[in-house]
Amino acid sequence: MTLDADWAERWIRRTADTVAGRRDELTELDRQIGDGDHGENLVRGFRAVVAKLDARDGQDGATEAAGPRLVGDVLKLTATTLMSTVGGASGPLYGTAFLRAAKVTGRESIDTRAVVAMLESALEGITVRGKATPGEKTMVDAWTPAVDAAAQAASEGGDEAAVLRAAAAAAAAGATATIPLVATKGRASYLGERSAGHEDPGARSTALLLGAAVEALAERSA
Amino acid sequence: MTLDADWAERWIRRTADTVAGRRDELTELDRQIGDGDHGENLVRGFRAVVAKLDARDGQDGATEAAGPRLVGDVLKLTATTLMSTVGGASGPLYGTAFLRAAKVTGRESIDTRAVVAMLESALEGITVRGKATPGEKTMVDAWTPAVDAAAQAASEGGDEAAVLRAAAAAAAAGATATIPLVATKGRASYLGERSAGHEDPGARSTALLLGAAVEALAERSA
Amino acid sequence: MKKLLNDPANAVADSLAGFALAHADIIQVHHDPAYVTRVGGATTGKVGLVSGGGAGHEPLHTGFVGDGMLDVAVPGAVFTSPTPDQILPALQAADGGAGVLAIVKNYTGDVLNFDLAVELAETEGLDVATVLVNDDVAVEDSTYTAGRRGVAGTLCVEKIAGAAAQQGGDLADVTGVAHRVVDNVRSMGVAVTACTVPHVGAPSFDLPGDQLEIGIGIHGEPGRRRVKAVPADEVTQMLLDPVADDLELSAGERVLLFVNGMGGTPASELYVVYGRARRLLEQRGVTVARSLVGSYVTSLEMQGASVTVLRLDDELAALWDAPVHTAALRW
Amino acid sequence: MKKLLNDPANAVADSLAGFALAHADIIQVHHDPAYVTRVGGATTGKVGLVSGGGAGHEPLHTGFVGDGMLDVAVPGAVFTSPTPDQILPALQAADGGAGVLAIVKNYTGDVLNFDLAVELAETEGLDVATVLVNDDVAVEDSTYTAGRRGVAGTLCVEKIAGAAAQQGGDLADVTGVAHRVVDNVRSMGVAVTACTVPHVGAPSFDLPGDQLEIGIGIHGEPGRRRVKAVPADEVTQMLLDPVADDLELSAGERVLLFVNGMGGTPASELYVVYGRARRLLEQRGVTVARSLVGSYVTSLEMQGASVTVLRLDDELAALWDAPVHTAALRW
Ligand SMILES: Nc1ncnc2c1ncn2[C@@H]1O[C@H](COP(=O)(O)OP(=O)(O)O)[C@@H](O)[C@H]1O
Ligand SMILES: Nc1ncnc2c1ncn2[C@@H]1O[C@H](COP(=O)(O)OP(=O)(O)O)[C@@H](O)[C@H]1O
Ligand SMILES: [Mg+2]
Ligand SMILES: [Mg+2]
Ligand SMILES: [Mg+2]
Ligand SMILES: [Mg+2]
Repeated sequence: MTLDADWAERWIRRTADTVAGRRDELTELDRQIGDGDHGENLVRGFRAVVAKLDARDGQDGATEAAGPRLVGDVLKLTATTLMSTVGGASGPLYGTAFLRAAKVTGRESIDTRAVVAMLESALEGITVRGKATPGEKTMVDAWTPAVDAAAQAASEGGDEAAVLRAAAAAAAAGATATIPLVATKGRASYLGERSAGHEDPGARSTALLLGAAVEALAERSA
Repeated sequence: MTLDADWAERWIRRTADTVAGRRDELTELDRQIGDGDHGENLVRGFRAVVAKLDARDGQDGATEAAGPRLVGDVLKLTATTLMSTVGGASGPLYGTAFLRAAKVTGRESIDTRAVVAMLESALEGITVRGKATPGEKTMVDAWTPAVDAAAQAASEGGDEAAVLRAAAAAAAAGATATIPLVATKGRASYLGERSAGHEDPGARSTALLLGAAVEALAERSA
Repeated sequence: MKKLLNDPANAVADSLAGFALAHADIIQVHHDPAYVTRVGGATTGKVGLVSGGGAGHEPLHTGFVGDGMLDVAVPGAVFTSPTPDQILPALQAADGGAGVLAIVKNYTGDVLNFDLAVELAETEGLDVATVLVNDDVAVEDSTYTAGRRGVAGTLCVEKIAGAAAQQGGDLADVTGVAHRVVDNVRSMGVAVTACTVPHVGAPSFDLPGDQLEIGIGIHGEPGRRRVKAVPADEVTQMLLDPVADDLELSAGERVLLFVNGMGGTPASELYVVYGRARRLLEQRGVTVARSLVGSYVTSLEMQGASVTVLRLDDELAALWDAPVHTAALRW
Repeated sequence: MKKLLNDPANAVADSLAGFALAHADIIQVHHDPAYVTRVGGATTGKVGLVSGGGAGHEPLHTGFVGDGMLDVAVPGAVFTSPTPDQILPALQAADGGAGVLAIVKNYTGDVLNFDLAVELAETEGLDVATVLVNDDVAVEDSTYTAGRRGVAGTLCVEKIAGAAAQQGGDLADVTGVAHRVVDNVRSMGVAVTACTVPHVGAPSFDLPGDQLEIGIGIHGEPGRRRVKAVPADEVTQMLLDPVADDLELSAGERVLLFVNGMGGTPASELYVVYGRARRLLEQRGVTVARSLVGSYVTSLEMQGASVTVLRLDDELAALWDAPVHTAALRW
């Protein structure tokens, strides 16, 4: 159960599958308090990442001798591809999150401490770009508890799996907890009070993303 | 039971009331096979005629000595007002019908023969303008049997009331008989076969118009 | 029915009042009876151009009054032709001493009311010619109908005859050019949704959610047939083929391609239709030398489009290119 | 969902392809990444103007590329801002050596993507200024929101800054004028019906048959509040008053009044709104010195309208009047 580049790749591919499967749900959330494109945006973006991974894997096969693959390489490819294909608010936000995450994971495999650092950096990237603080009904409300829970699990001696599971569970809870909030950032903020009573689409997709990271642990590479 | 100018005026006022009351029905027929304005067109037109009659009656009161009023005067006023306020196909058609009818009724009161001549002239005016023949699913399919029935009733010695009643009944039957027809004149003709199964709005309004002529007989002037 | 209107009975008058204020540099609105003239009125020595018809097709005709196009437009009630007592003063207002051309869409109502008005105008010594526009190929057999309807091709007649008049053609010239446009222009339309006439309050026809109405006119009247909704490329072919066939277009010819929105269609969709129609014409070896894409001849808020093709020669192309300065068409 | 589209995933590409063919005399479309430039590209020595944003607002922005307005427009997916790797080459394509002004509507997505692209462009030595358009007064308190949205007022910024650039202003001048327009333009809109994003297939919000949505943006997002449908005069007042109040218009001032259709609104209704808005301004003693009425900044087929008021001074009025030659705006 090593968190290596293969895991990272499985994570991203799983995320692509998940957002494709949950596209309509994300769309519907965004339709309620946004403009209804969040599902389509992420499907388009992660499909493009998978295409790039496929192309790169093909190349890799041809150039096996190229040396060890780094976790950070997978995340960087994800970052730049999301940035250039998603658009909207979530493109630069997820793009920056993965870019920052890539910076602290330029290794063959990552340990619990690096997992926590990765999540922290991702959140930092999102807040640097989007300037949202917790409670504004954005993806930050899923990432923040995820980072806290991961740090807590790591400090309690949990392994990589435990840390990721804690993060994913906290992100899911954080997403649900956005329901009563009144948005003050992003498109949903235009609704004022009427944004309350709906889950934030970006918080939900964050929960899906971190859930996929856990699932990718169990899976074996093909 | 004389068919004098007062009767003619009651006829036109009753028609105005009837088309106002049946507006939605005429509109719906025209919506099915036309453009949905027949009810509104006639309401607008006859309302304008009533306004002119009101204005004239006011004047009449002031100039009682002006001499006897002619049936044809009422019909001519109706003709020119419909022509200038209805628009669409039915405006010039009803306008011309009343104009021709006015030409043969320039008298203080009209007898059965004059009633038949009035209806014949009206039909003639409609066919001269619109060039429709019977069976083309137009108002001609109500006017034609009305004229025939009126002539028949007159030849059988019927009085004015009998002649008008025969005309109105035949017009109503003629209107119903347009239902299975395929239109080849007017807007409904664009529908081709799809025009079958719907009553022609102009035929229906013709039946209402002649029905009002009968009702005006019974009524006393105010 | 929800619309940005006040009393439906005043819909046309309210709209004309706003139109008058917004375009006071180009047009003047005459009320009671209602007609729209160019600012400054008739041009002495120029053939006057008048068109009209039911309201609800805006910008047709009122939006086409101005230099290089119409002198006067006469709007009736919504989808109802104007009356002779509106049309007569409109014809008079257009007369600059060189006669007047009346451009009439071929509907029984329009024809009858214009005929009456033209008769009256002639009695008063006006020289009036009439051209009937009947470009709609959806109405196939005129033996069994009131004849082909006038639809979006009307814009082409008004623009080109307008240019001919502006350039000093006499009444016979201008009428001849107008007839030549009529002879060479064909259209066909599709409705994606019906429209609702304000005073009716219900959609003009019932179109189930998965159906398209092919061969519609511009008065919210139903079309010739219904088809299950298909992609734009297929719909466009259903419109373009009958138009091109009826025109008997052959390889090497040059045309104007006009894709018209019915009032509620996003511009983005019109360009999808345009792209496909153009490829279909090119497949026939026909060159699209001029283009127009936009909602110009509409049916209130109806969603849908029509495809119009005008066969061009050098003269018609030059007249199309001539300057025009109206509220809705300007170059 | 019925639309005149093919595969919804290709809606923007198909539409751009048709747009390219229809307006080959004015614009060129670059595919992969998608952006639209003026024929002939950047003008040496002229400040380049770039704008962009989600598609579905046509003719904004692509229809405003041409002489006197934008040099380059960058359309994203429907209602989704373009990505930095589209915006970067767009900025580069607009550069004629005098720097580039990016006109960005204030939405988180647009701001973030443009910011990224501008950072990259600056790294490559390009001189880029940005102006954020935020004219929508429906978003009242920017402490509790992402700030006011950019809506129809964007057209005013693009037209006037475009004229300033065309007349040879340097980057500071053009940016200054753009900021001045932003400071003096306000808008507010109403939806009569929602719109349907092609890849979503369901209306962007649920609006019961007798309700209006007041204070909508242009992305099919719901507005601030719902009201029972009322006559156009009342609706117009609900839009005009907040706009005029926010601008603190006082008697004697001159303004541009722009009534914009949301895509599916008949022109006739826009003029009803225009007429009322104008009377309301005149009641405040404000002179409507310039007018624009039409569907220019749209939300697909949404029915509804917005009212935009721009406070004018002599310079802004003259820049508004300066010639413009684009697919959608021309004088
Ligand atoms: N300033 C911000 N900071 C963090 N997250 C944000 C911010 N603005 C928006 N988001 C997130 O982005 C999500 C919407 O993404 P998406 O729908 O793809 O983009 P857009 O809002 O441009 O349509 C929101 O649900 C929210 O979680
Ligand atoms: N050529 C014609 N001859 C006789 N009647 C006609 C003719 N064309 C139309 N009509 C009649 O006119 C009626 C429609 O009138 P109306 O709806 O008021 O005008 P429009 O068809 O212009 O909307 C039809 O129902 C038909 O009876
Ligand atoms: Mg969104
Ligand atoms: Mg009718
Ligand atoms: Mg009619
Ligand atoms: Mg979006």
